Amino acid sequence: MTELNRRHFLTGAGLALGGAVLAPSLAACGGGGGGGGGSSSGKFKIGAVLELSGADATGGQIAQRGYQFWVDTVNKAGGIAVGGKKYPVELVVQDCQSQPGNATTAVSKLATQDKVDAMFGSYTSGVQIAMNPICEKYQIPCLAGSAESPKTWSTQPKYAYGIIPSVDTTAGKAIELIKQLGSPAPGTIAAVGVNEPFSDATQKGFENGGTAAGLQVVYSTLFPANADLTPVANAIKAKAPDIVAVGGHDVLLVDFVKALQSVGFTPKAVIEHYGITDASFAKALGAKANGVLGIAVWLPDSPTQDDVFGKASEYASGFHAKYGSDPDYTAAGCSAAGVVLQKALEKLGAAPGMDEAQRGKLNDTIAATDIDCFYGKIKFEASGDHFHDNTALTPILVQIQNGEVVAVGPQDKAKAKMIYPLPSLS
Amino acid sequence: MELFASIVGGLLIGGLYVAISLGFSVAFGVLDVVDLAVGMWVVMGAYAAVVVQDWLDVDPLLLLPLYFLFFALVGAVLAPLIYRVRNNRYAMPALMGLALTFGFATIFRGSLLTGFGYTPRTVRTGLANTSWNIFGLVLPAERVAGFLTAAVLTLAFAWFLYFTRSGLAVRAVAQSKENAGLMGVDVKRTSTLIYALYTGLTAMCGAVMGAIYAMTPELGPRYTLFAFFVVVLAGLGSIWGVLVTGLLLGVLQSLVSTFWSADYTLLVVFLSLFVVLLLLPNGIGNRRSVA
Amino acid sequence: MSAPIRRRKTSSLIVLGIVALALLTMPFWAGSYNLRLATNVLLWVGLALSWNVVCGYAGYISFGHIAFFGIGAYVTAILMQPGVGWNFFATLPVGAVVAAVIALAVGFPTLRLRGAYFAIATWAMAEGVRELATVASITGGSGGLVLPVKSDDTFFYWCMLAATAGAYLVCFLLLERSRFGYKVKAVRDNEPAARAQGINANLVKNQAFILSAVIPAVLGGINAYWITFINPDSSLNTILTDQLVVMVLVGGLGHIWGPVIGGTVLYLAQQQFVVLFGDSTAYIVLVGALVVLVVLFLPDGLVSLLPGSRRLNLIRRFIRPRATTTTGSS
Amino acid sequence: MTVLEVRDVSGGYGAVQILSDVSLSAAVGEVTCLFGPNGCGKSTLLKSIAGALPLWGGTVTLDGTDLTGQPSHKVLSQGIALMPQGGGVFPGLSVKENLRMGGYTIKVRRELDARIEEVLDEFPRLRERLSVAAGSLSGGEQMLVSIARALILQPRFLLFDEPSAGLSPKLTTDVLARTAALAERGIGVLMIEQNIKQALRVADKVYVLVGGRNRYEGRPGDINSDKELMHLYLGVHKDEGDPQ
Amino acid sequence: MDALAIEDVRKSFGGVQALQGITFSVAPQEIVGVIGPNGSGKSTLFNVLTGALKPDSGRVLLNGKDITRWPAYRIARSGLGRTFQIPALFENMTVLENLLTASVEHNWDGVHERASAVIELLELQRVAAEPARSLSGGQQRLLELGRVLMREPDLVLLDEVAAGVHPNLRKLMLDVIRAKREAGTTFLVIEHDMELTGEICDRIIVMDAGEVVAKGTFEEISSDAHVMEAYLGVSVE
Repeated sequence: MTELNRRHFLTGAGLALGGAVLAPSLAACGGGGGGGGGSSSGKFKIGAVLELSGADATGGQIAQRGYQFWVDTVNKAGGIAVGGKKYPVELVVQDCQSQPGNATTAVSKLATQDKVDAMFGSYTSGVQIAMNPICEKYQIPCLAGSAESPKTWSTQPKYAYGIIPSVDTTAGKAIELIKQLGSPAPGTIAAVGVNEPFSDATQKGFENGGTAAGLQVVYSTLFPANADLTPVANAIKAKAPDIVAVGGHDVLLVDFVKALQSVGFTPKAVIEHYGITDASFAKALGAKANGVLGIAVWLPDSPTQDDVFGKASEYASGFHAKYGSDPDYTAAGCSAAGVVLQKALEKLGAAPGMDEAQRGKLNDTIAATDIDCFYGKIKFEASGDHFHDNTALTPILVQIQNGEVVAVGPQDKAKAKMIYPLPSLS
Repeated sequence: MELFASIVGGLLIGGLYVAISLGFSVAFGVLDVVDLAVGMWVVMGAYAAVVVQDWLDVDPLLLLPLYFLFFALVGAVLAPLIYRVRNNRYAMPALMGLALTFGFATIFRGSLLTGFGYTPRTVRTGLANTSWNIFGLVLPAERVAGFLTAAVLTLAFAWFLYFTRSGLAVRAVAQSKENAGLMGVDVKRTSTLIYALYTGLTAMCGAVMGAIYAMTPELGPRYTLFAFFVVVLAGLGSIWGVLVTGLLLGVLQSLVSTFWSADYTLLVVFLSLFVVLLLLPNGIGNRRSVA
Repeated sequence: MSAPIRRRKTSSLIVLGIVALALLTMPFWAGSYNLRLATNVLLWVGLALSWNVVCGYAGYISFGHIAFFGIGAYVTAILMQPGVGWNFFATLPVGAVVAAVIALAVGFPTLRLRGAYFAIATWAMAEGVRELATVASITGGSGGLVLPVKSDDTFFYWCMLAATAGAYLVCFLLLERSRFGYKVKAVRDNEPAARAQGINANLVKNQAFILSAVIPAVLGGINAYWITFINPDSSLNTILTDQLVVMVLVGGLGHIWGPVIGGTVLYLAQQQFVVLFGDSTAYIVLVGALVVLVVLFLPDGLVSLLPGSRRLNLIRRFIRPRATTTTGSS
Repeated sequence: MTVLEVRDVSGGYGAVQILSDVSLSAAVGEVTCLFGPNGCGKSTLLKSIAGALPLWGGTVTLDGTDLTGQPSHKVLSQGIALMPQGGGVFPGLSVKENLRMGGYTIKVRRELDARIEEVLDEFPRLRERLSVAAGSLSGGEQMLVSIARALILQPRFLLFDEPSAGLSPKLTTDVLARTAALAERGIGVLMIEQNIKQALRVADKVYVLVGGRNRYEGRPGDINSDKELMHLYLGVHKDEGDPQ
Repeated sequence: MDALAIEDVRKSFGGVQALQGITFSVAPQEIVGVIGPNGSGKSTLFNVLTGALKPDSGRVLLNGKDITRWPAYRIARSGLGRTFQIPALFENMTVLENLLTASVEHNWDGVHERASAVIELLELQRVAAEPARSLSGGQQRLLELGRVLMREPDLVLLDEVAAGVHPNLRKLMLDVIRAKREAGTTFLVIEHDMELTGEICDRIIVMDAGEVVAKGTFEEISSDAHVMEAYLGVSVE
């Protein structure tokens, strides 16, 4: 019925507005998008809106792998067990081209055309923020395995949940850890970051964390993505802080270390967020990467486990076998989102093809989540600025040591002693 | 000292802006079409170096002439199309020429994104870890190499324009296609030649640029804007203007990010454009304006 | 003048009637997803329409048009923040006025000059506005702003329909049915001659630019409220201007139907491309190729394929180019 | 004797036809003048012969060699040079560079320099101004540059589009005397001239175009007797019709 | 009061004196011809009068009003119409639209009727719906004249309006000009065509090298040796 409507619309619009030239091609295309018919096919349909193209495609694809890996793992085990029967899971992914505007339309399509039972969230916070009200409108619970910006949760979305603690909490705690572990203790910090939502929040987190830890913030700035980093490095050099904290992604982190090196300045510690755990970071910098600090909320050698993936290390090796690379904490967070959903469905005992009322109950069940999984503890805040965000996880301070990512703090999770101060970069 | 370092750093980058804008300016004069793909040629040059670095165990900067040849060839294939559109009797040929190069730019951007994705890439050269300390002034080797490359290319290009037979033809065509044709210049071939030179030159600069800045296909428009900025401020067709404005752009950028915030760089650059357009509507060294 | 023209008029009236009927009844049969698609089509048609005013009619290329869209979005978002709490409809005219003032500030110095200056200045304006939105606190910086949620697709459909239809009507009446249209086109075609007819060319160009700036501001305001979240990347991305350019060129520059057809076809086609190519960016290549093909073979855009156009002449002219050198270099 | 033959040529700009079946012939060693009211297609004809505009129909031959539809540089290599209206110097290039452009088709630098030297001997005034931008010269000097430039290639035919345009009467006489001298040296001159009275003194043969068609062909002495022609199309009033 | 008065107008480009103190006036309903060799400053003078160029010094009075340095559109609105040496049409607009456009700042009432009348008068019916760029040279000149007719200015500047126009159409043009003059319009005419000049001009002003070298009736001018030399190239022997 809906398929028919859609074809009508497209043909009608095509005829009326675009002329007869376009109609056949659109009608033909129209058939391609839908995917298998109604929703009572005995499968849980889970929608996902991701940044598969556009500026944030890299992260979107990482998140997609995390979600897909959970789906594959569950289906290999026969599906989600509800009331003694196992229902397989189907993931319906929509690309939003990294644009929040497209994401809203995509959620609408997943809700009305594909009739999904639940949703997975996007990689970036901006897209997630735009998705939240639409999920709420259709009463579809949405679990986000990334979306680390605090802004996502301060609007108190009723149907959205975040698996990863928002970055303002993790970044601050990491600075505190450096203060505790460093000897002699650092006294000053420079916090810089790219002016884009995630890195902005990271930079603020570093800055506030520094203040909270009793450090003096001697330099604080944001700069545009792809800016010339040398002037920033020069300015930092002039202030000579003990800690340089950088919010950014991917290559920027590499370039920032290079920039510090090229101006001939080596602080006692360099901490960067998101990306140094990726193998490419150590590879790109070689020996210079040694001693660079980072933050993770999960590592493949974390001592956590569950009955879906087994131990964290088993999850990691399975993931590696499938995709040829190690999972980072975002990919794992997305898989964990699947686990949370699975547990809630099992607990609720609802079969696929849920109506609004059932989805409402599912939402309540998710809100009450309190589990330990391969990712660690998951429990969502019920009020405040981190509403529905999982703040139960403690961040891990990691460091590159001889090309490997090693946990150096907090003490109960540390696998090695922190290299401090940093060996000279030049 | 900080001021001095900032200015020197700016000049080093400005050299590259000059080299890019110079080819762009001359190609514009000859073809009468603003090439909106200029930034994409920069980015493509950088990606060519990235490909080389992935495939071969050779320092990507050693193969600069190769990029020149390759992109000059691509340019030579495209130039006749631009020429044809520009000199057809469309309702608005200048506009259509612009649209055509916009189409090229879009194709390039799409191809790079499809081939390499959105992840920024950096050209890694053997110079990356070297810098020289001269009286306390730290000069990163990459930037110095970039500046020297730009300076050599600029000089070579200027030599071509002012001391060769073809260069003379190029300047004549830029002044009057009809009269140059009457002198026996094959205007179409000259257009192709200059476009090919310009694309090759720009791509080479791009490869160097890629060693200094991280590149993504999305950056094409940014470099187009910079080249455009330099050429317009210089005054369309003024080569000396390009020299001055290109270096100025580099210095301005560097000063703002050192003494204010890197976040305001672009804002300041763009505001200064307005001020100049208000005060010197025809650019810093110029005579003619073009539709 | 006579029969064929009248027939063309009648048939286009019939088409217009069908389109109007389809648009007005849509919320009652289309379903919420299709309604969202239609709302987006309307948005893009409206934006393309506005760009067509400055480029197609006035002959100046604006590479910064998306700035006005973003300005409208930000004005609405800022005024609707908790603590400010304006009524949505009250914010739209404010956005329009701000856009108009900025258009005047940019247009006044640059519209005296020829096109390249204007093109670069508008582009610079767009980048400047984006930078400003990224660093200012009132705009929420790069993190953007969240608007109050109103999840009523039909409401936004009507808003967008009203805005785009209104814009279409205003453009049609001003540019095709009034003295103003003649002035704008005269200035585009030959400025000295236009002045000799007593036309104040600078004024006319600024008026056209302001008109074309006000439309996206209103659309931006509606869109911001609809999407509930805006940031510099989504509302001020200069890549979005590119889409407008492509839509107008493909549809037909300087033709009142051009942006309507271009906007509709390209938006829907792009949606289909995304479906067809999944997570590939190959569709960008296709869009580029489309532009190149249109410029080479269909310079007057898709409108020239409509019955009764001068398409054949154009194709013939292309196949047999007569002038190989530029003439009239004066 | 070498003859430039134009047969039934039609042509124009864009969609606008300007020339309809125009024919003429010009010989080396003679000055052939082309008269006609403004807009009658004289310049279009010269540009069409020189290959700067495409021909729509007809043929152009030089000594039987078909030049129809050849691009400018091919026509030039056959020994036909066009001096466009106003001289067509490149204002931004120096005088030296302008002369070099005149010999653009000479690929050997030494040969070109030798030719330039030869021409400079003939126009000594230009020698002092070699490095000056041509645009800063006076109108008369620009015309000299233009003529000198046209001679670099030692053409067999020179097509002049209004050499006297914008020149003072004295300079006009001077320039026209030069063209006559060129013809005496064995170069064929095909010239458009508004300055009919003066042109008639140096002309060996006269064509009149009206509305893009041949209207008159003959010797200069005969044209004076055609009062209607002089009066109506050439704007020479009957009262001052007698040249002698 | 003069329809047009020019008082010591000077204009130079770079170092070149294009107008070296031009002074003359045109009475209402007069047709005055301006002749002179190419480059004598006629077109510069026209551009100064119409506001396309600003004079360095001197005054221009239109119907007694000082219009010196006014922008072109304002001068046009206060009653000056012109044609261009190279026809300056709105080339992507149709012939009809070109005519309508001429009236946008003048008198919009009944504009379509008046445009139809002008089209008929100038025999442009066949091309009325064609874009102006597809017209022949002669038709383009007619259309320029047509625009002037649509605006009904007090003073019309014609720049070689008959060049390239078929003799029959030229006769039509002259008739139109004469009729307009009878109706009260004043004309200033740049012309190479001596016949046309002689036939319709009441007075002739001869320019050479940026100066007025002679003024008078056609007969007076034709017998002036200086003019003969400057314009017709007859040397004085």
